[in-house]
Amino acid sequence: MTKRPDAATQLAIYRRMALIKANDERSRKVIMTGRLVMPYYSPRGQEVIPSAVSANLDDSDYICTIYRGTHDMLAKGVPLKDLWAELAGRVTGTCKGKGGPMHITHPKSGVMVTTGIVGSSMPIANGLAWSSQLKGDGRVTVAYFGDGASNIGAFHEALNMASVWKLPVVFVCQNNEWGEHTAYRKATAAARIADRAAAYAMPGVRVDGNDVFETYAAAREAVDRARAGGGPTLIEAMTYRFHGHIFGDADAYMDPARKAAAIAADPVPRFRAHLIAEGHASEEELAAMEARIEAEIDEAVEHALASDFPDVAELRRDVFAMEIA
Amino acid sequence: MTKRPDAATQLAIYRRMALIKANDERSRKVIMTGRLVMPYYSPRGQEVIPSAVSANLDDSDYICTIYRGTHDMLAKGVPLKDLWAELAGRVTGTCKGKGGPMHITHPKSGVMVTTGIVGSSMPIANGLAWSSQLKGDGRVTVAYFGDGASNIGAFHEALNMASVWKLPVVFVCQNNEWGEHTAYRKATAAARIADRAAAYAMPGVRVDGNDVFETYAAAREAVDRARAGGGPTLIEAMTYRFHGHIFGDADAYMDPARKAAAIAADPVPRFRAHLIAEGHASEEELAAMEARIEAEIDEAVEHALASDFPDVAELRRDVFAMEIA
Amino acid sequence: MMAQITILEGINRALADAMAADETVLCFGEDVADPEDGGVLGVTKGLSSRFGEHRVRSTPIAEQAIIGAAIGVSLGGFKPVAEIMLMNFTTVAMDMIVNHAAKLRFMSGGQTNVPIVIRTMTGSGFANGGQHSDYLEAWFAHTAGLKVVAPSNPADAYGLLLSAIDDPDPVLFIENLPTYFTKGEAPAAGHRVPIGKASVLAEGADLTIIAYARMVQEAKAATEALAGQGIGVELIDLRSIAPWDRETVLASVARTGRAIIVHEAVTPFGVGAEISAVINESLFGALKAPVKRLGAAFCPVPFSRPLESAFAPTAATIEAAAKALLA
Amino acid sequence: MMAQITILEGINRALADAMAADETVLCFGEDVADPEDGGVLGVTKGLSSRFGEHRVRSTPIAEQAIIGAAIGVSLGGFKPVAEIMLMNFTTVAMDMIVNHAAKLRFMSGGQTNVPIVIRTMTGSGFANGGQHSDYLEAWFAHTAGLKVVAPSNPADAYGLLLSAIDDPDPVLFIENLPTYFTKGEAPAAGHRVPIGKASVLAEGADLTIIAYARMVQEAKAATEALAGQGIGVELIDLRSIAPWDRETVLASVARTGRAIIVHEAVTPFGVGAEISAVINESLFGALKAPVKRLGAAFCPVPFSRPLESAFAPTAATIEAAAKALLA
Ligand SMILES: Cc1ncc(C[n+]2csc(CCOP(=O)(O)OP(=O)(O)O)c2C)c(N)n1
Ligand SMILES: Cc1ncc(C[n+]2csc(CCOP(=O)(O)OP(=O)(O)O)c2C)c(N)n1
Ligand SMILES: [Mg+2]
Ligand SMILES: [Mg+2]
Repeated sequence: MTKRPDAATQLAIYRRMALIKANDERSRKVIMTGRLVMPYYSPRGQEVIPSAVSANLDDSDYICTIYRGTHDMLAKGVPLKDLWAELAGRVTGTCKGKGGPMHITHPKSGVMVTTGIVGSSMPIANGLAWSSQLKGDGRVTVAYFGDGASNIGAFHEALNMASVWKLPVVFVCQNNEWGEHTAYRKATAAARIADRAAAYAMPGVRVDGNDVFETYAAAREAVDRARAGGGPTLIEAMTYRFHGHIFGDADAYMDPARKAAAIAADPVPRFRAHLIAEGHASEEELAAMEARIEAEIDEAVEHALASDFPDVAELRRDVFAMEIA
Repeated sequence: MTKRPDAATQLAIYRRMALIKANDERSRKVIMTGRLVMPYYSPRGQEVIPSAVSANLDDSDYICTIYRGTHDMLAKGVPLKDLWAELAGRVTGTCKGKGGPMHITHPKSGVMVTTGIVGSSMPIANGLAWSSQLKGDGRVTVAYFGDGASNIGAFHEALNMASVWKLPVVFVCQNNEWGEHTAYRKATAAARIADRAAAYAMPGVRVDGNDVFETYAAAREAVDRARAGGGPTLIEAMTYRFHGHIFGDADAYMDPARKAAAIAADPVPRFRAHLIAEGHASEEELAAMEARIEAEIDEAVEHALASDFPDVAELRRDVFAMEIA
Repeated sequence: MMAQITILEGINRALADAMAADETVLCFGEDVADPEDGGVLGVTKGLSSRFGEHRVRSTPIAEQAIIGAAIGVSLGGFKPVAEIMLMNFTTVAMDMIVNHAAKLRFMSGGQTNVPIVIRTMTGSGFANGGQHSDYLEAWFAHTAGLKVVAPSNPADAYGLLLSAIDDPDPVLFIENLPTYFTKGEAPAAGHRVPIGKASVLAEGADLTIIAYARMVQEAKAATEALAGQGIGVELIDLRSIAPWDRETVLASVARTGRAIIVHEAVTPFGVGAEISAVINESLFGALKAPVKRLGAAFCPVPFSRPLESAFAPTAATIEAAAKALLA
Repeated sequence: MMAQITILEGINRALADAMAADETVLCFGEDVADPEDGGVLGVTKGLSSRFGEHRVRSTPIAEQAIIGAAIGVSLGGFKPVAEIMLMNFTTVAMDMIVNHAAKLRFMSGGQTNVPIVIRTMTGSGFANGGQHSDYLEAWFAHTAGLKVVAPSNPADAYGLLLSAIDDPDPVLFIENLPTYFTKGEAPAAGHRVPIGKASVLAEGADLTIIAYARMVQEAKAATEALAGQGIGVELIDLRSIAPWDRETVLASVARTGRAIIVHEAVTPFGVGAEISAVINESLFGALKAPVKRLGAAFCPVPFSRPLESAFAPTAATIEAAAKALLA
């Protein structure tokens, strides 16, 4: 059950985590220095979850994610250049610059919807999963969402329908203890969101979302179940948001001690140390990997900033299939 | 805990049940004979639930109910004449004829909202309960709704908020096994709706909603808890809908054997027999009570049909406080 | 005489023909499958028996989940026809319809599209009161990325529904409860009515009346009554509300110089306002009388019969408005 | 010079003054209390510390529950001001707003009423993209039983919010994100701006410009530019959208003979259509040019800067439209 993934898989997970962390640091720097203007919802601290989940998915599997979703996207394989160009609003971006950070779409890597509306990833994920069920294509759809989203109606409707229809979908709640400025406990009656799965006769599990192996194992089981026609699973992955809700948020409402503790337990260096300790990689190998990541990000940022903006004629395109006259 | 109510209370409950049953039979007759045209959602078979619940409430307590709600209204004390005049669309009706059967409002008896939108009784009930919490007036609000409504988003949002805020509200789900033409089991992932209460850290109980004592006891406990500041409760009261969803529905989708069994176990004559067997009332006394009810209904129907229709100027009134010019 | 069918049958046939022709077409919503009687009014009767409950699926009462599933399954390559039983229930699914279905093509830069049809029904006249009878088409027409159609007869219902299913973008298909059993000519199998094309039901030189959905019947009766009084009405059944057929409307009003727009939605901020604004912009100085809008009284739909009868335009109020315009 | 405050401060003061004056006034929504920083932008900062968290309450993310609670608590005798953080999130609460808040007075035959205020914020210009920036006021204006206001300066924000709280019916109060920190004269304590009354910001003989919310600032700049070219603009800040001030608008357009309506919502089926239709109906034959509507491009709000800049009307496009009308 809690069988650990092999070394190659562990390294692949770490690569994702390192990429997400580096990309987050770069994002904040690029905004801070004024090179880019965008609303940015840092996923720092939540690297493990999509990295471990995605290790159980392939390109053809689908995800639906949310505004706080660059970690989910990168873990699923959205190319850095296309992503950065979109963040920069350039025509070379995933969405020609028209969607922006909250609406990254990249079907090639299975990122089908990114939504800015709390809760809305889930009902759409059901439909994608239904399409797989109809086609028998064996795909699995993952819906990512936050703890705050577990209190909105769409969560309830989606989980009930997924269970009644036995859809191949995995609901992954990234419980980072905050919904904007409101603490999880102040907004959510349930002690554990995972317990809500019982209301839908669905397996539900809470894992330490900063623990690669726990998260991987839960995802493995859920993905296998979905692929085998066993229906949906709710995974609540406990984590912590290292920064404020949105870039620029002074985060005075966050208990500094709790935050410091979370940062001290940063899962990225922790897992890095584990890989070295277990002999899965050497310090030098990981440093080289990280350097390559930095170089890729460099390249992506430069590519993005050197790209053209879309033409204003784009306002008339993609509203409908036919361009508006 | 399952202490039985005293004889007077039992009789008062029976009076409500008999009234609801007689009123339902009359309603269908009046529509069948073409004396009235209205959408009619029969509550036949569900008499016990609001009768036993209301025995724990007084006039100042609030309820929010739904289109299938004449039983809830009558049990709470809406006067027959005002109700019938509304059903007939007359100016003497509770709502001057402007609301109709799906929107009966009668603040004097605590019927604050009747909604035609599945699930919408619950969020509004929270607000009424919040007003009591703020005023400390000791009132309790009951939100009635169906099994089908337990799958819609408003249910989830309302129950979570009620629990987080410890509102004095009781959610009473009348599980009649049908949501329109769709069977409970086909639409609802949970085996028991009462189990969903756990998702909100709220007490939840399933009772035989055709059993006066079980229903009364559960309502007693929930109402006491709410009045004492202990927060909300979810009660799932199992019952069965004797007729189709709406008057005129051929109900071919309902299993005839299941329906026949439910009708054979009709809770109204059953409780009547119990009252006589226990010596709480004689056959003659109950027959006299029922005759009085029939006479009251006669009077109400005649009053309604003899009343005037509202003036078309009413289209401009009550849209806003100030009449539209 | 051609065979006659009802609007309800026209819709049912379109769904059946579309599902038979294309196995990616799906149909789902509350009670739509045959174990649930093929819908509370039988609009989808027979479909699940013929095509299977995997393609014709009854759902929980959960409109957000219904439209979400429609969007997702369309992203997965299907062409779903989702039913929202009554138009007032779109209010619980507006996020899915407006923030997602309408916008995903644009927000994805054209990478994805949402070829869904949302069938929904409404209309006053059945004593259903304030929460079951609203015409809300103006909301959706005001949303970039959505198309909106509202047929008034069986052949158009059939042909527009097929076009809506063909369409690569989300289409809201509005049905009218009181006229489900209205008869008309049966369409030929596969007949398409293009979205965005109005139909001219009567020609006349004095006045143009623009209507859609049930109001077409009222306008037809008014047109006939006016003809008896020597007043020639050009009657346009708009059929599509977004996009709407400016060419046909403007050409007609350019000839007649007078226009009345009739709908069952409340007048203020309704579809009539847009059409009136465009007519006035396009035919400035060429009109013989102010453009007239006739919509419902500005109030929730009332229950009481005399109030409900006075709520929406009727042949009589249309006739009176026409005469006032010509006076 | 009078003291200057921001629009954000105007709103905060109105809430504080209303709560101080009347203990039945409540304020709630996501993050509104001080432990949550008094809102993500601090609009409600200080209120819970002063009035208590029982009256100023942060809520779960559950807009249906928020508006439901507002309706219910108002039926119980309170005057709640509920916040829906962004206007696009009203889409998940439309049932509560439209089927319930707007209709309960009518459907109850006047027995109950719903004196709630729904504060919500929106606006393009902050790179928030397709789901966070829509102006949807036309939907609500098209709903009988709702009032809709959209102030453009601190004093009006203060005065309209107080009037909205006083009002016995539901009022949607629309705030604009990009102008929260726009300054203007501080209002006197208790200052009320009547709902339904426009304000004339400039007088001029050649042309009337009607705008609201942020578009007033763009229109002001255009008015000044045009004045420099000898063109006299009568600039009307509508302030209230439903009901809107026909008297002021019609009197002005009757004088100038020309009108431009400017809003940030997409043009088709927008508020401009209603105003254009009414002007054309009321001033038929008296206009010197067709009424012009200037709204956003008919697409979702785009993210990319040059696209977002080209999305909504600007001083430049207003100025150009004015000159075209006068040409
Ligand atoms: C329907 C809706 N309501 C409110 C918001 C504003 N909002 C954006 S993010 C957010 C917090 C969500 O918290 P959570 O679900 O825990 O996700 P996290 O941001 O922590 O990843 C809120 C309230 C929204 N986007 N959509
Ligand atoms: C939001 C919404 N969706 C659909 C409907 C149509 N509808 C009316 S009653 C009903 C069934 C409700 O079932 P349940 O909640 O079990 O209540 P019951 O009628 O059995 O009392 C449905 C689907 C509605 N009124 N509102
Ligand atoms: Mg969170
Ligand atoms: Mg039921």
